[in-house]
Parts: sequence; C-alpha cells; structure tokens
Amino acid sequence: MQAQEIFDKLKEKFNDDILELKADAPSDPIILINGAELFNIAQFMRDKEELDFDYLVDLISLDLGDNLGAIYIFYSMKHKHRIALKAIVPKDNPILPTLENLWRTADWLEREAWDLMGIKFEGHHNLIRILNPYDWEGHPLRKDYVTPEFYHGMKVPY
Amino acid sequence: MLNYFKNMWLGVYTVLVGLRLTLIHLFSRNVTVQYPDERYPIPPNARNRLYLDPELCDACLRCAKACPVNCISIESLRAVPGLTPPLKNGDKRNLWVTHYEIDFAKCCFCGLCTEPCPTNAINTTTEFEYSTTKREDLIYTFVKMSDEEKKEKEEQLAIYQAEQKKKKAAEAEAKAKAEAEAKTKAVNETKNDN
Amino acid sequence: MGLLNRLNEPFEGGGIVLGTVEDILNWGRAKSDWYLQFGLACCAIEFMAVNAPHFDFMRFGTIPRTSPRQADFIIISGTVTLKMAERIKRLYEQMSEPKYVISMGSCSNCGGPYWEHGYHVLKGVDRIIPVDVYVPGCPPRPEALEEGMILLQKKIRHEAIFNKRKRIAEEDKKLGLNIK
Amino acid sequence: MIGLNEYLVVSALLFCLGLYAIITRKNAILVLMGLELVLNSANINFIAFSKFGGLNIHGQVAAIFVIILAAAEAAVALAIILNIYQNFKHVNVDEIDKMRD
Amino acid sequence: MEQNFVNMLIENPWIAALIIVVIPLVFVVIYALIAILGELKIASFVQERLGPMRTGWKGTMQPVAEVVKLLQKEDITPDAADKPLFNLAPFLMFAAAFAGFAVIPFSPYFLPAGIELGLFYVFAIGSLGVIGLVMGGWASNNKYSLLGAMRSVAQIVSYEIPAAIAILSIATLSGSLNLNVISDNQSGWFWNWYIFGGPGPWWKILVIPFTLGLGLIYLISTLAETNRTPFDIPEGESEIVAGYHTEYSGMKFAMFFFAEYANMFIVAAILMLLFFGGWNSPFGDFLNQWWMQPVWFILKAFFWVFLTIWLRWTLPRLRVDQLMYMSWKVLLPWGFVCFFAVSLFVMLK
Amino acid sequence: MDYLIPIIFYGFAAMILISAAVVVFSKKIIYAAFALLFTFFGVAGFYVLLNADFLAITQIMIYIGGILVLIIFGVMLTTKITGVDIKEGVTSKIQKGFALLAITIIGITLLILYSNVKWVTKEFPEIKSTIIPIGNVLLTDYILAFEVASVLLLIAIVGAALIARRK
Amino acid sequence: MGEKRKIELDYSQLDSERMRLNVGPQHPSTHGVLRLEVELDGEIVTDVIPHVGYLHRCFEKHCEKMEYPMVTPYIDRLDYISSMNNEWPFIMGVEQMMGIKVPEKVEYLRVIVSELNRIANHQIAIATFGLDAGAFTPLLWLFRDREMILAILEKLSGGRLLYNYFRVGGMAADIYPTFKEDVLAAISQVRKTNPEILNLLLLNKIFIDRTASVGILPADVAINYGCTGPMLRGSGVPYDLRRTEPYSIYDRFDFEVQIGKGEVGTVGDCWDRNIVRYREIEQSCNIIEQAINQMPMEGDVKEAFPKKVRPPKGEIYCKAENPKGELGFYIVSDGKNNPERVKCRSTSFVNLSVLPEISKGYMFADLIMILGSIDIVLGEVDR
Repeated sequence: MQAQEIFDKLKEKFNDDILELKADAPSDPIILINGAELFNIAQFMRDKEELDFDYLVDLISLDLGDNLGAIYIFYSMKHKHRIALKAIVPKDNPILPTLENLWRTADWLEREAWDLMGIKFEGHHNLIRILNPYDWEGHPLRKDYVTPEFYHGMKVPY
Repeated sequence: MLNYFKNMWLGVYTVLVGLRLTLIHLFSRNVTVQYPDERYPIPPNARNRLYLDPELCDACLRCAKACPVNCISIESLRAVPGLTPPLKNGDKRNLWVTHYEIDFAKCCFCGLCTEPCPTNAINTTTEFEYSTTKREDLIYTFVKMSDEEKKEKEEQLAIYQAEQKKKKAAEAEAKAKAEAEAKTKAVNETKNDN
Repeated sequence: MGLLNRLNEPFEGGGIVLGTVEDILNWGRAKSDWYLQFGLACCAIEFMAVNAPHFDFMRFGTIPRTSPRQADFIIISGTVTLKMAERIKRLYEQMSEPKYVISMGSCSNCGGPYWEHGYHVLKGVDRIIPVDVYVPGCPPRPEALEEGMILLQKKIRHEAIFNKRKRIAEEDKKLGLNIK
Repeated sequence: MIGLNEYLVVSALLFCLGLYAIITRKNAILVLMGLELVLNSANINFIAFSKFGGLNIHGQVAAIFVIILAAAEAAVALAIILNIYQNFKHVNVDEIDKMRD
Repeated sequence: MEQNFVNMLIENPWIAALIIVVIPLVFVVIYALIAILGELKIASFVQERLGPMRTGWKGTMQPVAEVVKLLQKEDITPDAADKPLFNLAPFLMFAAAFAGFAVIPFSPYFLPAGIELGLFYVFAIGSLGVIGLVMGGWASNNKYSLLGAMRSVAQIVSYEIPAAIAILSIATLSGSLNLNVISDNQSGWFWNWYIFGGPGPWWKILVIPFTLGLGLIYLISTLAETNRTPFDIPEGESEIVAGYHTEYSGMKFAMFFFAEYANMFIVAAILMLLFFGGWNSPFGDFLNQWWMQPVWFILKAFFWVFLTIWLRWTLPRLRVDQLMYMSWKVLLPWGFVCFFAVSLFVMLK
Repeated sequence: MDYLIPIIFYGFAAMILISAAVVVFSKKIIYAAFALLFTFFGVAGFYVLLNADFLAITQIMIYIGGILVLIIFGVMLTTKITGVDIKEGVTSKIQKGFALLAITIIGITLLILYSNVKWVTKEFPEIKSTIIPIGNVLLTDYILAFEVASVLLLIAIVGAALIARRK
Repeated sequence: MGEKRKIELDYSQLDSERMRLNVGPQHPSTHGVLRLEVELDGEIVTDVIPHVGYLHRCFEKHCEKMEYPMVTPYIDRLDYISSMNNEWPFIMGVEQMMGIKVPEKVEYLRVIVSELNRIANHQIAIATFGLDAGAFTPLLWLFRDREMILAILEKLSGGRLLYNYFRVGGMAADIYPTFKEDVLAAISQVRKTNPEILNLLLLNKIFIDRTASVGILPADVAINYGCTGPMLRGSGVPYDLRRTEPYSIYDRFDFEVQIGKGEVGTVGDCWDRNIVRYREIEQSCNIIEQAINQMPMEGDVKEAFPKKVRPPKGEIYCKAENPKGELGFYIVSDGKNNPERVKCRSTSFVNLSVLPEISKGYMFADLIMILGSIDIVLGEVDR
C-alpha cells in the first residue's frame, strides 16, 4: 500500500489527529500526528486488516530545538509496506503514550529514548535508563547537554 | 523404547565421528606463524602506524581536518618564498611545519588522513611493533623545529613581511599613482576628445 | 603472597645466590602467564584471533583462566566505559599478586576515537589501574599484541623481587594515580 | 597395651556426646548428627568385643547391619527434614508441632 | 610374591616406609607435569596450533615454569570466606587423592600397602575427596563456587554407582579384591585381559560383549568422576566461572590442580588394572621383565590420559539433567545387565 | 613396634572425641557437619586397629561418602545459600544444665560399669582378611537379616524419594 | 534521577528458596560485557533481567559532531565483527539522499565484501556458540578459516577487522590483481571445512541434546519483539531484506533464504538458529561465486565520488541485511556537512530484548545456550 493510501485511511479514522503527510524526495514518507493520540492510531494500524503493521522497526528520538520529536517506523510482514509516524512533544513536558503493550520491542526502544533524549512514555512498566548507568544525570543526546566533570570520582573529559 | 536405543546409538556414533575428525587433525600440518621469528604476510597497504615525510609536508592541515579523532596536531609558520627550499617533489613550499605530532594512543587507524593529502606526505606503514610501557611514548613528533630555528624563521618572516609590506605599500603607492595618472590621462583624453 | 612475603626484606644487590634465585623466579613468572579470559569490545575479537591457530598466543605460555584469582595478567581489550570502570577495578583488585596489566588498543590507552566527545567513556584505563604495557592500534594486529606480550615478559624478567617494597613505592610515585 | 577397656571408654564418651547433642540441639540436622555419633559409639563396642570379647566375626556382621540401618535412617530422616523445611521454612524440632497446614 | 622391592633393599623399616611413601609422591608430581604439558600440546595439535613453544626446548619446560610461578603467587583468602575450611579443603582433597596411591601396584614388586581389599579401599577413599570439594566450594562464599561444588558432588556420587557395578563385576570375575592378584590373573597375552573376558575356556567369547560394555561403562564413569569433558559441568567455564576453585589462587589452587591430576591417574590405573592387564605386557612374555612392568603400567595409564584429552577437545558439554539421565537411565541398567551376564558366566565356569 | 599402637590409638581417640565435641558444641552447623568427617575417620581408624579392615573401609564409604554427603546437602538445602552464618536456636540454660547432668550420670555409670565388669576375653584369630568370613557368615547364618536389610534399604530409598518429592 | 528498579516478587507462591545470580559483566560466555541478573529456582531460570550499556560509547553523539565521511570509522566499531555490512546502509542512505548512482563494479564489489564478511561473522557466531556448549576445537578451526577472509579484506582495504572501506559514491581502493583467485580459494576452503564443523559440532548428539527444543521462539513472538535475521528466520519466517526488498543488485543473484525447519526439535529453537547461520554460509558462498564471475574487472571504483559530501535537507531510513538482521540508519540532514542526527536501529539490541521472554523455564545452562544463539555483539547493543 502506498503512503498516500495509508494516510487517507488514517485520516478517515482520526481526522484531526493526523496532521499531514510529508513525502517529498529524497526523504521517506512521514505522517505527522498528534502525539496524544499515538496509542490509538498505532493500535488501529496494527489491528486493521488492510494495514496490519505487525513489526515496529524502530523508534527515533529527535531534538528539534524547542521540541522533541519521536519517529516510529512500522512495517507489515504481510503486505510488505512501510510507513513512519512522527509525533512532536514540547521539550519541557515531553510525554508520549507507550506502545509497549502493542509491540514488545517498544519496551527497550522507549527506555533508550528516555535514557538518551528524555522523552517520557506514560504507562511504561519500567521506564529506567538502559545504556547509561542508573544514576546518570541528564539526557546526553539533547543539544544542550553538558558533559559532567566527574562520575563516581572518575574524571570524564580528557 | 526405540528412541532410547536410537539415541544411544547416535550418541556413540557421533562421538566416534568427532573423534575421527580430531584424530585426523591431530596429525595434520599446523598453520601457526611463529611471530617473532616468522612473519605473517602483511599487505603493503595495511593501515598501521602513520608516517610523515617532513620533506613533503606543506602544513596544509587537510589531514588534521579529515581526522575524525583529532589526533594530529600541526603548527606552522609562513615560509619566505625566495629563501625557502621547495618540497621534495619540487612543489613550492608555502608553510614551514614547526611542529607535527600524532598521538597514536588516540589514532583509530582509519586512513582517512592519507586520502586528502596533496603530496602523499602522510602515509600508512606496515610497522606495528611499537608497544611501550609509557603512554607518552606513543605520541610521535615527526617535525619539531628547535627554538632557534623557529626564531630564525620568524625573523626571516618578519623581515620578509616588512619588506613585503614596504613593497606592497610601494606597489600600492605606485598603483595609486598610476591610477591617478591614468585618471588624469583619461580626463585629459576626454578633454582632448571634446 | 606465599614465598614472596617472606622474602620481602629489602636487600640491596642481593648477592649471587639471591640473584640466581631471583632469576629463576622471574623466569617462572615470565614464562607462565595466565590471563583472565575477558574481553570488552572490538579488540576482544582480535584478542580471540591471537588465540587462533595462525598466531597461537599459547606459544608464550599463556593460558586462559576464567577466575581472576588465578590470573597473572589482564588484557584490557577495548573501550572502558564509566559503567564498566568500577568492575574492572574490582577485577583487578581480586587478582592475586604479582599481577600485570596490558592495555590493548587505543580505547584503553586513552579513550581512543572516543576521547573527545565520549561522555560515557573512560579516557584511558590507567586512570583506574596501573598499566604495564600499552599496545597501540585500533584494534592492534594480533602480532602487535604478541609483541606487547614479549615486552611484558622482558619487563618481568628484569623485575626486582627482593626489593619489592621499594619498587612498588617508586611505581606509585611514577604513576601518581589515585581515584578517590 | 591397649585393651578392651580403652575402646569402651572412648565409645562411652562418644555416646554421651551424641546423646547430649540429641537432647540439647534444636536443629533437626544436628539431632541427626548426634544420632550418628551414638550409632558409631555402638559400633566401636561391637568391633571391640569382636576383637577382644570373643564375639568374633559376628560382631563385625552386627556392625555392618548397624551401618546399613544408619544409611537408611539418614536417607529417610533427611527426606523428612527437607519436607519439613519446605513446609515450615525452618527445621527447628521444638517448633514443628503441626501435623498439617 | 614379595610386595616391595624397597623392603628388600633397605633394612631399616622406617626409611623403607618413607621411601615407599615418597616414590608415589614424586611420581604424581612428575606425572602431573607431563600430563599438563600433554594436555596443552595435544589440544594445540588438534587445533592445528603449536602450543607452548618458547619455554625450554619446544616448550617442554612450560609446566615447570608454571609450578615456579604458582609458588610465588599470592595466597588470597577472601574476606568473606570461611578461613579454616577454606584453608583446609585443598589439603584434604590432595590427601584423599594421594591416599589412593597406597594400593596401586606399579609392578608386582612395588605395592605400598598390600591390603587385601585394595579395590574397595580405592573406591572408598575417593569419596573423601568429595568432602574436600564441597568444603572448598562452601568456604569460598561464592555462588559460583557453591554451585560448582554441589554439581560436582551430585555428579561424582551418582557416577560412583555405575563404576561400582563395573568394579564389582570384575571382582566377581577374578574372585579377589587385591589389585595385585587381579593384575596377576591377567598375565599372558592380551586376550587374557578382563576386557576380553579374562583367562578362560574358548566359550568365554560369549561374555566378551559384556566385559567390553563394562569397560565402556567404567570409562564413562571415570570421566564423570574426574570432571572431564563431556562431564566437566562443575568447571564449565561458560556457565559457572571456574567451579569450586574459583576463589583459590597460588599454592592452594596448585594443590587442587595436583589432586585432580592424581585422581585422574588413580582412575586410569584402576581401569588398567581391572580391564587391561595392569602391569602385564600385552604380548605374553615379550618385554615382560620386572623392569618393563611398571613401564607398561604407566604407558597404559597414559593412554587413558591421552584418551580423555582427545575426548575433551572433541566433545561439547552435557547439561546437568542429561548427565543424570546418562548415569541412571543408561549406564546403570546396562551395568546391571552386564553384571548378571558376568555372574552367570562365573557360575557356569 | 609395640609403642606404635598406643600412640596411634590415642591419636585416633583424640581425633574422635575432639571432633565429636565440635559437632556437639559448635555454633555453625556447617562446622559440625565437617567435624563429623573426622569423627567418622577416627572410628574407621579404630576399626583398622581392631582388625576389621572391611568394616573400616565400609565405614569410610558409607558414612563419609554417603551419609556425610547427604547431611551436608541437607545443611545446604535447609539454610540460606550463602552469606548467612547458620546459627541455630539455643536451648535455655536450665534445659542445658539438666541435659548435662543426665549425660554426666549416664557417662559415669557407663565408665564405672566398664571398669568393674570382668569381660570374657578371647582374642580374635589372626586372618589375612575378614571379607571371606564375613561373606560366608552373611549368606549362611544371617541370610534372613541380610535379605531384610536389602528390603529395608529399598524401602528407605523409595520412601525418601517419596517424602522429599515436591508437591 | 537515579531510578532503581523495584523488584517485586511474591515469595508466598514459591516452594523453595530462589537464588539471584549475577552473570557478568565479566563472564566468559556473555559475549562481551553484558550483565544478566538471573533468578534461579534450583537450576531453573525463573527470570532474567539483562543490564546493557557497559559498552555505551556514545555513537550517536559522535555522529552529530562528525562530517559524513568521518562517521564510517565509528560505524565500523558498532558491530565490529561485520563492519563491511555495517557501513553499507549508512553509505547507501547518504547516496540516496544525494542521488548518486554508483558504478556497476562498485555494486559487485560491495556485494562480495559484504558476503565475505557475512561468512566471517557467521563463523564467529557458530564458533562462540560452540564454545558456550564447551566445544573449544570448532572455535579455533573456524578462526583459522576466517583468517583467509580477513586476509582478502585486509589486502583490499588495509584493515584487518575494521575496514573503513565504503565511501560515498564508491570504494576506498580498487581491487588488487589476484583478487578473484583469492576469493575463490577462500570459498573453496570454507566449503571444504564446513562439513567438518557440521560433523564435529552441529550434528553431534550431545550438541543436539543441548540445543534442540531449547529457547523456542515462535514466529509471532519473534515479529512482535522485532527480531530479524537468523533469529527470525530460525523461527520459520523467510524475512530477508536481500530477498523481500532487494537493495543494490541482490535481485540478480540466485540464492535461497534459509529458514528453520525444526529438524531435530521444535521450529525456532537454538539449533535451528544455528543451522540457519550454517546454511547461510553456504548461500553466501554461492552469491560470491556468482558475483565474482559477473563482476566487471575494469573500471574505476572512485569515479562517482562527489566533490563534497553534503546531502540536501531531509530525513531517510536506510536499511540492509546485516548478518545479524536488519540494520538501519535513520539519517536526518539539514544540509550541512554534519548530520543533524543519526539513529542506528541496531539488530543486536532488538534481538537481545527477547532474551527474558524465551529463556524462562529453562535451566541455567540453557540460558547460556540461548544467549549464545542470539549472536549479539555488545558494541552494537550499547552503541
């Protein structure tokens, strides 16, 4: 199924929450959505027969300056089509619903996004750091991140 | 029950097959290259320690810029055109390298620095035996100009620059003069034309 | 430490007998090195390749041990992250004297490619444990590690056993490392 | 010269120690150990009498039966102790007073 | 048959006893060194490598260097460990392993202690080592050690039973528990060995399959009892770091090491004495002089050591439940079958 | 070598009694279990002194290789695996006192008994190994007891397995 | 911050004492510095909590600071066993953004080096898996064969393990004269020793007993967890990017996608995952053989090099079939020399997350086997 058809299908169901389809080359087609409705949209995409996105490929977190972004890439093993969803959340209150209950792989991906970018996923059963130590401070991939001087008595910068 | 006997037979049989294989290998030729006495063949393009030919380096900083790790540090001084011997390959030397240092403790041996070099001054070598007991020994200084030399070069440069300045000023003056002359000439010509 | 404790008196010179004994003891330690089977990152793969038939690390008398108590030296083969650093320190402390450290590859020498922006990388394993031999390379060729091993064996062969206390003090001063 | 009495004295002391363990100890496994001590002291007597007291080979056979008994008893006792531990999370003989949950 | 040539040579019983004790000790040390080197070298050759090459001629001095090194290593007693037990365990284990040598006849003229129940004694003293093992594992206060020790004990205890049945069958066949007598019974050509039914009439070929089976059962059991691959679960590096001796270093670790190798030699010796004619030459009277007999014996034992090393570098490792399955459901029933067949043969003979 | 036997005897006696005392009085149950090893070993030594070689080896095999291993496993399975000292509940002082009193009375009675009774002494005949007479006796005079013992062992195995099995 | 995981366990439900065992980060069989918190009931695993991040080397932070050509050395160090395969998706993504069409020869060369590296990777995977099972000899035999492949790749690129060979628009160096003979020799060596490994390790009864019906991963669970590569194919799903969405020139080659069939146990067990790897080595040999015969030997591998690597504004997700599964890079460019953001969809990270799910209820020794069968590389997990 082409990106435009998927967009139309979604638009039909959640008209206001689907914002726009960006498909200008060379970029991949991306559907901008309202972050608050992410869970329902994703559930629809997974369970709807024609869409049948059974495989969450990746979750990408972005620092867009004032906002944080999250891009979800979905793939359907059956129909062999792929689409990306993009949700934008404000930096001071970055909250998205968790998709952990739909795709189990989202568990670790969301923990990673929280660890590195600081996007909070509401409803995640165990949202703790995954790559950095559990007592690490800050979210390193944000543009305004400052490397700490010391960690447990070890000097960090060269 | 049949399965029990089958499993037992399989167990014995596959063990015997394995034992046969290992026995064959026990008497087959070994492939070890005894390193300090024998050498494993290293291709000539292998990326090991970097080598800089100071006679070829023009301190263009392209290697330092291409380095993802920033392990190359270069200091340079402008060369005096007339007094400076050319590079080994005959090109004109624009800059003196006063300090060229590669920290092999940082280097990631990716070879990216050798690609942009216009004169092939920096190269990978097949030399890999330089382990040390002190980390400072891994910082290799390829060019280090002594202070006197540097001073001399600086003085030369200062003289040259002063000269250049003078020359430039003179030139500028001459130019201005010429221009003024040309202008007046032009004015005159227009006048004449009129 | 077994025999060494009793011979810990600082003899200067040591005489012929002690010298010979020292030679034999050093010979034993240099020729029989058990290393801790322990890998961190990319270098660990080359480290495995060193054990492979073509290079055969065992020629130097090195045998892998899984327990740090029985290991003589440890090869820090790869990037040491801050999360891992405390573990490595503890592993090193668990090893029994005399113990040696080979730092293999750029990452453990000084952070390597990650020295500049790596917020989670320890810039050199010598910030937490004393290193005896630095092997450069990223990752070093297997032969380079073997060369480092030869260097370490040379170092052990010339070590002073009977004025050990003095040696340790000197080494501490030289390295000047102390975290916390 | 070591005669019968010396062995009997050692055996008696061992018996007393074992008995003391059985009485005072609360841990079921320690009680079992005390029991083993008592059985061993009995065995010493058997063998000593077989050597000096004319019991001859029959004393040794009796000792063999004692050992068989001890083995069987230890196996069953430890099985019971494990079962108790699973139910009560301890093996304190004084506090095991329920027959069923 | 005179049991000890040392007693003939030396008048003083004390010195003679001392020498008789020292000979196996020296032997164990030398043997362990050779076995260590053999293990390294055979492993290397199987894997198309060279093994230790830079210590002495072609690396032959490697085990010596290791002993010199282990002598100087620091003896760590971990803080959390139970010190008395921790220090006692290696000695107990070595003592148990060494005690087994008391009844091993290296030749008809050298048997340290000529007790009638030699076979039974070796078998019993082996269980003493088990206690040392579990002691070490417990005292280390390390989960890996404890797991390793408990696995070891469970393994050794359960494989003792098939081994016992195999031993019992041979005892039935030979009618003696004295190892020297058993060995003596098999004199002559190699078809007199008990693995080929022992000396007997021509129809002993009927019993050969069963004695061969018993030999195999005993071989597998000994592999398990000495914790060798494929039964090296107690020391399985990939699961529990180094088994019960994880926390040991220096000389104490060396004691464990030597005990292990001594144990290996004892089981090899028992296998050779029971099934492969002990100190007899395989070729009748050919090279069966008094000075060749210990050589034959040691050579045969070394063949077993070679076999275990060969197996080690061939096979992967079993899992714990598969190990138990093998002992209780494969070896034990077949052991019984063979035992009954052998008993029947003895009755008919 | 007449002086050797008493030395060995007293050595073994000391070993038995000291390690038995450790079994009885030690605070740590695991020490008690390991001390039992030496008690059993000492008793086996006594058997050797008393010409019962078969018994001695049986003692080592069954008690040390079997029962002691079982006990140690029991200790490990019924206590926290690592890290915790296994101390057991202490009985009250009065109880202990009474026990001590009773034990002392029994012990003294036994000792008096032993020293006063004149035992019939008859030396054991010198034989090379006891295994043949034991085997003969077991399968003739004691055949019933022998069979009963085998049945008992079977029942013990089955019973133990049944009891210890997890529900 | 300092979140700590609360471990809530209902001890009233338990029959016996549970033991918590900490496996790693220094453990011989965690394939690096993975730490597993294992809860054991006797020998049975009741829970596994993987703790990763002991090799977190801040890859994504570095990408933001580097120019595009400088990123490749860091990508090499992600999955350091198969760095040729790693570089491909990133370079392909940049090329797609810039609209570069690479020459025919380069495409073939890329296929050949990637497949060679895939063989090397699978050899290590099988070797270390054998080591987990206690078999040491196959490890060294496989390393011996791998050395031939490394020699070829070293002659091509100059690096033994981390190649840095792919460039935007081409390759760093052209092939050397005896390239074709070397590759064919390496393939024949691999084909010769492969049956030995099969007989010595994979078909050994003990090994089959250890791996068959252990760690069964059903297909739907695998897809839900996002597993790819041999993990997914071992469960019987023929998902291989080289076939499902052929990139580069993979549609020209004739090869079979291998799936687990449950020959000795259940579909999706450890043995299936390994036999898939084993058979993929053979398939890779086929691909290389076809590629090396079709490859144009003349031509310049550097002819499509752009003057300056500066992709236009945009974002792209580019993926390729890594030996371990689908490796993707999400590249966000804002038209500068540096990428704005690079996110790596690392295969091992996603594959590892399935470990707690498939290892519960097996024995502790099986957990090690299951972990080995996932074939993780910690450099890629932690980035």
